[in-house]
Amino acid sequence: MTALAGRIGADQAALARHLLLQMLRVRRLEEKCVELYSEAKIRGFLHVYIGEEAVAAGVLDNLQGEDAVVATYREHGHALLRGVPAGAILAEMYGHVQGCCRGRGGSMHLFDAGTRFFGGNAIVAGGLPLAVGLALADKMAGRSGVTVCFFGEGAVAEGEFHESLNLAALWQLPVLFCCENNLYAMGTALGRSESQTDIALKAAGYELAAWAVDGMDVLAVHEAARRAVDAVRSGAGPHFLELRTYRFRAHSMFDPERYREKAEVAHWLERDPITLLRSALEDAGQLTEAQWTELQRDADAEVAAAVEFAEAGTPEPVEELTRFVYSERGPE
Amino acid sequence: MTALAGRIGADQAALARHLLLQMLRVRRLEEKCVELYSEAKIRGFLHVYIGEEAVAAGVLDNLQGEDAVVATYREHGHALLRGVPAGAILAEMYGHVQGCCRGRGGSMHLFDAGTRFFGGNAIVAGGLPLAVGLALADKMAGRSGVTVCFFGEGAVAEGEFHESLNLAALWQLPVLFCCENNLYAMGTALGRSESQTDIALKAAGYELAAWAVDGMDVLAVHEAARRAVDAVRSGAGPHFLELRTYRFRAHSMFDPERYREKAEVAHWLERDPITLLRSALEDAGQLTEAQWTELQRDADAEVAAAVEFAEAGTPEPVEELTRFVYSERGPE
Amino acid sequence: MKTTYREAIRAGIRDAMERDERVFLMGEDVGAYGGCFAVSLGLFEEFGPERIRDTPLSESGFVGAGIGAALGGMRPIVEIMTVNFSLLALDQIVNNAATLLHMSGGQFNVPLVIRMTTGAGRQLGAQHSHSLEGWYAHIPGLRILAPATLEDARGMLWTALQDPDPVLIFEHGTLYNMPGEIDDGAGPVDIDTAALRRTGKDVSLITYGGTLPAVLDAAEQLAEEGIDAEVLDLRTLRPLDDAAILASVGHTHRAVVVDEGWRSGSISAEISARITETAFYDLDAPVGRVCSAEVPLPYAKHLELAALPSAGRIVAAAREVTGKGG
Amino acid sequence: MKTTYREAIRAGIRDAMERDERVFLMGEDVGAYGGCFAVSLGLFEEFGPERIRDTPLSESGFVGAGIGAALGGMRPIVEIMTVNFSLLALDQIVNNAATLLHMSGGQFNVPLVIRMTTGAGRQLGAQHSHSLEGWYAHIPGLRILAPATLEDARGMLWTALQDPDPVLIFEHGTLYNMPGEIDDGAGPVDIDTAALRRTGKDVSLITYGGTLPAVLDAAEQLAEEGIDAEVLDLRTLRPLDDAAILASVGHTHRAVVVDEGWRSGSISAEISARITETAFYDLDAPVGRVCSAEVPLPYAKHLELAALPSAGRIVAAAREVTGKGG
Ligand SMILES: Cc1ncc(C[n+]2csc(CCOP(=O)(O)OP(=O)(O)O)c2C)c(N)n1
Ligand SMILES: Cc1ncc(C[n+]2csc(CCOP(=O)(O)OP(=O)(O)O)c2C)c(N)n1
Ligand SMILES: [Mg+2]
Ligand SMILES: [Mg+2]
Repeated sequence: MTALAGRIGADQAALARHLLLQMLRVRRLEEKCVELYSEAKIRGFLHVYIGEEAVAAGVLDNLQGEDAVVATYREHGHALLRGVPAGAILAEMYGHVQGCCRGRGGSMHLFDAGTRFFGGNAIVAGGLPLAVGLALADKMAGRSGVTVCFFGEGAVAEGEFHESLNLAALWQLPVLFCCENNLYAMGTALGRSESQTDIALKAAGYELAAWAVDGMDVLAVHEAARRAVDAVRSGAGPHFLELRTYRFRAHSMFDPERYREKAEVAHWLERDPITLLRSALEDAGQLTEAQWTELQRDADAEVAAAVEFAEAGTPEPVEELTRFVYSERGPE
Repeated sequence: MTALAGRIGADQAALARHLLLQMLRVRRLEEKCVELYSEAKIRGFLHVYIGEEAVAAGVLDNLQGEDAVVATYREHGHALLRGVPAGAILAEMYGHVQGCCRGRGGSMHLFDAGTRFFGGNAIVAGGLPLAVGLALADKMAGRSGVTVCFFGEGAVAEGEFHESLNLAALWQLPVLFCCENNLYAMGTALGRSESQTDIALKAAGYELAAWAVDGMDVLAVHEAARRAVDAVRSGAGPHFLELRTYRFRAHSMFDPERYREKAEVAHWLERDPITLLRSALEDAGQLTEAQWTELQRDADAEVAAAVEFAEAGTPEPVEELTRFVYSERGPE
Repeated sequence: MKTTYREAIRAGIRDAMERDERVFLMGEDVGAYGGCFAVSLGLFEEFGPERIRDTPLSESGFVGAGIGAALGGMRPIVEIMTVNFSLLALDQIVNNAATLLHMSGGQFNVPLVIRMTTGAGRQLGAQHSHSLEGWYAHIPGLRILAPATLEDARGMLWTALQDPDPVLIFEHGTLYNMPGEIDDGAGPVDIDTAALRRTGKDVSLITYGGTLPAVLDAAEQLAEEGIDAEVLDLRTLRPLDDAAILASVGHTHRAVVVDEGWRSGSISAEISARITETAFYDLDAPVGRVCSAEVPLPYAKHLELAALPSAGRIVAAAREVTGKGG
Repeated sequence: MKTTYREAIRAGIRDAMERDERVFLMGEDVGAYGGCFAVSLGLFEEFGPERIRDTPLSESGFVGAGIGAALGGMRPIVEIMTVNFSLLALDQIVNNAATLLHMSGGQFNVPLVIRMTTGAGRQLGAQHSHSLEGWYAHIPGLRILAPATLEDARGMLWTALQDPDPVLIFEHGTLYNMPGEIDDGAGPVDIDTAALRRTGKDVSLITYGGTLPAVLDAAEQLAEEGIDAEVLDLRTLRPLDDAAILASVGHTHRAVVVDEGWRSGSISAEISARITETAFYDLDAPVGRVCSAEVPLPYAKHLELAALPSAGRIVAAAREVTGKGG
């Protein structure tokens, strides 16, 4: 029995099952993406989130509509859990006009104004300054929104990480930095890219509250994120979460994974956040076989419908190529 | 009697007088620069080092010929104490071909291959990556040189600071970072630009040895730098010194100094590194009136000769404008 | 009313701050110091540190924050001290500000204005003397402005702030002290068209920003020689006002383009290419160009002057394309 | 011997590493990962982690470190994964690499080679599809190379490493898989001249790098229509080989310049302007340009294809300047 199981009381069971479903939705969608990539339905670069689902699920569940999210090129799961329909996400990767960005963004550039989902940024660390600015706007306008910014531990070495944390802390902005520490930036292990491998400690050096959390334990992530989001919203300044996780798949569809041992991957697979939570719920008597089947069915059904939606999509007329370089002005 | 005086034993007196002279040489040169600027002999941007002399004097005295120095636009003193002749420095600011860069660099861009003085960089923090690379070259070539990199505390907020410290620490490079913390970046006080105002602490976060030193006490600087340079040279990896100092003059010749109180300047003037050391030496009975007069005479004479040299200089023929864009290749 | 280019910009900023509370100014030393070139002098006292916001030295960070703030509904004016330092923020400008609208399929526009000083002529050496506005004009998604007059210095900002997309305004460092008269009620100006600063029939001198004074000088000298030059101030470098360029060249049949960028790949090349593409058979001579010498700008005054476009070189180029004078 | 563009570059790197122990390769994932586009695959095992040096994600830092290492006597090859990320290192490239020699009055040259992938065509979207080599060619102090053939992919590197000044090599992402035969003894090639890839008398098609294949295709199609096109591969974008350009246009009297940059301010503009300036009276038609549409590159395949130069568009442009065919 895992440490998790012990913590799942009856009052937490509903939340836990909800989070289990969220993770499953992401997992199934990502598995489908990989399949569709092999079928050449999806092109370009594709980075999946399999193994890391507890992070997005645990964090995003704490947000409200007024909040904003900034993510990276590994953001399908974040988009989905923020509320972007799976169909719009897949259609985007098909390059169809029904996609959430009309097919102009693709896998790495999902955006959605309705849910304040600000991408989908394919420049490592490029999203951090944006998040700082979004938070600045909230603060200056006197709104209580929280901006959550996801990025990998590889981004920590970039200058923009440094400049952004400093600005956020200096100006006490309502932003929550979520570092998805999956130990590798493409093929570069953390210890080969950071002189200081304790990311939370590093972040704390900017004088903001920073905690490291087990990113495979969705309840732990949820709890930490809840506290952090509440604190940020209440004006306590920026917070930082280092979420210790692992990607089970290759960096992208082009990665032969020469840089890590199979044994290491196997070790982490034992900490699959979905399996962990499922077993814990079962051990705690809070997940029946029927419930589990239903969760799976829901997730599968959603993905199947999304594929159908994407398949039925259409390309944007090529005459529209030069739209959206500048804003279109309506009739005055 | 100052804390300094107590530390000046007979064995240290010669060193102390030597450092006093070094500081005086810089002070006199800088005062002359200001004068020449008012006379419009020097143009462009001019940043003087008056008040901060103990830093360059204390650090550079520990270097050897094989070592390398990288500085900023406030670098006349560093160039001088590294061994660039005062005449070549002034001629450079006159825009004369006898200048150390043939008049192409000016005040902000002094360079000298002979003394491995690598500038003179007018992009804040732009010199740090260069210093890292120079140190990398030494390390890869198996040489024992140390690269010393000077920069202001304003540079600490820049991404290049972050990237450079990480690289240096990660690769254990023989570089000594010297942060000249004079509390202001132009008009921006440290506390208004850094969420973490303890610079040495911040640097230590990169897992390198970092100490804060009284930058007005040239003996303290000298001692800290000696230890740091020795450690770096012996292979102990990068070191970092935060040198707490103050600039007595405006940021540049265009700065009306709206951002700081006269009282604050007055307070720091009491800690003039030259006065401090002179009094200490006198109190310790190690500096006679005659000796002091001689030091001043030497410094004045050097500056006077430099002015003469610069005045006698000549502009480079305008036909040579496009030289040095690419290297000139000798006959094969 | 008497004013200077610097004061005109300041007045433009003040107007914008008063008109729209979403507007704020952010950059290094815009506040307590009074602006590195004193453009924002006094505004800190007037509007306070929230809206005249000093930033740490972190160009990429605060430009990116400006983009984010624009996305978040503000109308930021971000000042980068000089174009030279903007290179540190280029990723944010090119990869975010210029692309977000397109990548998001039209969902997220970035109503941001970035102001910066550009140009040489003050003996600041190779790292402080770039003229890169023409280079920036290569990037789709950006609008590039270069005010050369007091009216434009004052009036372009508000129009730029109304633009839903990112606008970069380049202020030439040698213009700040330019004095002159401006109408008391001078206000917003259009930013879509080029402006004829002088009409003429023999040759079109096409320029913008910091080189306009030298071009007007040259036109005077040419007039004395009997060459009647028309002077077109582009004002906006992206998008270019093709119609105005072609209209001028259409009646002069000869053109010299003047800009302070390095010649190879300068905006003058683009203008020359466009004129040739569309008006080839109208041209009586190849389009001339007067640009900066292709060197990192040297400190020494005589070398710097020799590197930059001057009235003398413009006159010579005009003589050459007209085949007259000398 | 059979090879590919990718393998040819790798062979060039290996040659250089073996010939000169001051040479090393540094960049993100060049080592343990095998290179993001597998260019350096196997070299880590062969030369070890010191000389095939993985860096953290910090483009400005490690490019600057490359400059410093070059100043310190090494001969670094710095790989930036793609040109898109080079924007983060632009300050180091423009303000240090390109200027140190000049600012120091000739004392400090920077013998650095920077390699990066450029270009679109792989549905990578707006942040991963720039073609900025023509833009970089604006900067004095840099030399810009764009190998389009296996021989150049293999041979340019060593010559670049012999250059005392900074050289940027742009490898087009769509070329890596290009197969072909290369001479077993293929070695260093000159980097001073453009190369005629096909001779012809009716029109000069001028291009480089990633668009060379489309241009050669177009030339074939044109031949079928009776238009005899000459194809000039520029190879080096700075400095341009003016003599070769003018020689070609001098006998064809018509030219189309093709490059993948956005049209406004592209290197095609510079080439067009130069041709017009020097060969105006030799030209039988205005110089044509085929460039990318002025949009951040979209992900969707059909839109991306529509944005890029293609054999079809090149053929159309050639027909137009020759007034033939169609
Ligand atoms: C500035 C920049 N440099 C390089 C890349 C290429 N790249 C894409 S993802 C990646 C690794 C990033 O690792 P990390 O931040 O840990 O995120 P993860 O992929 O592990 O989620 C790299 C090097 C990029 N996109 N942006
Ligand atoms: C990247 C960059 N941004 C802005 C400037 C303009 N500038 C020149 S000096 C300076 C202040 C730097 O302060 P600090 O690093 O503390 O050095 P100090 O002048 O105090 O010695 C600024 C903002 C610059 N030169 N480079
Ligand atoms: Mg990672
Ligand atoms: Mg300072």
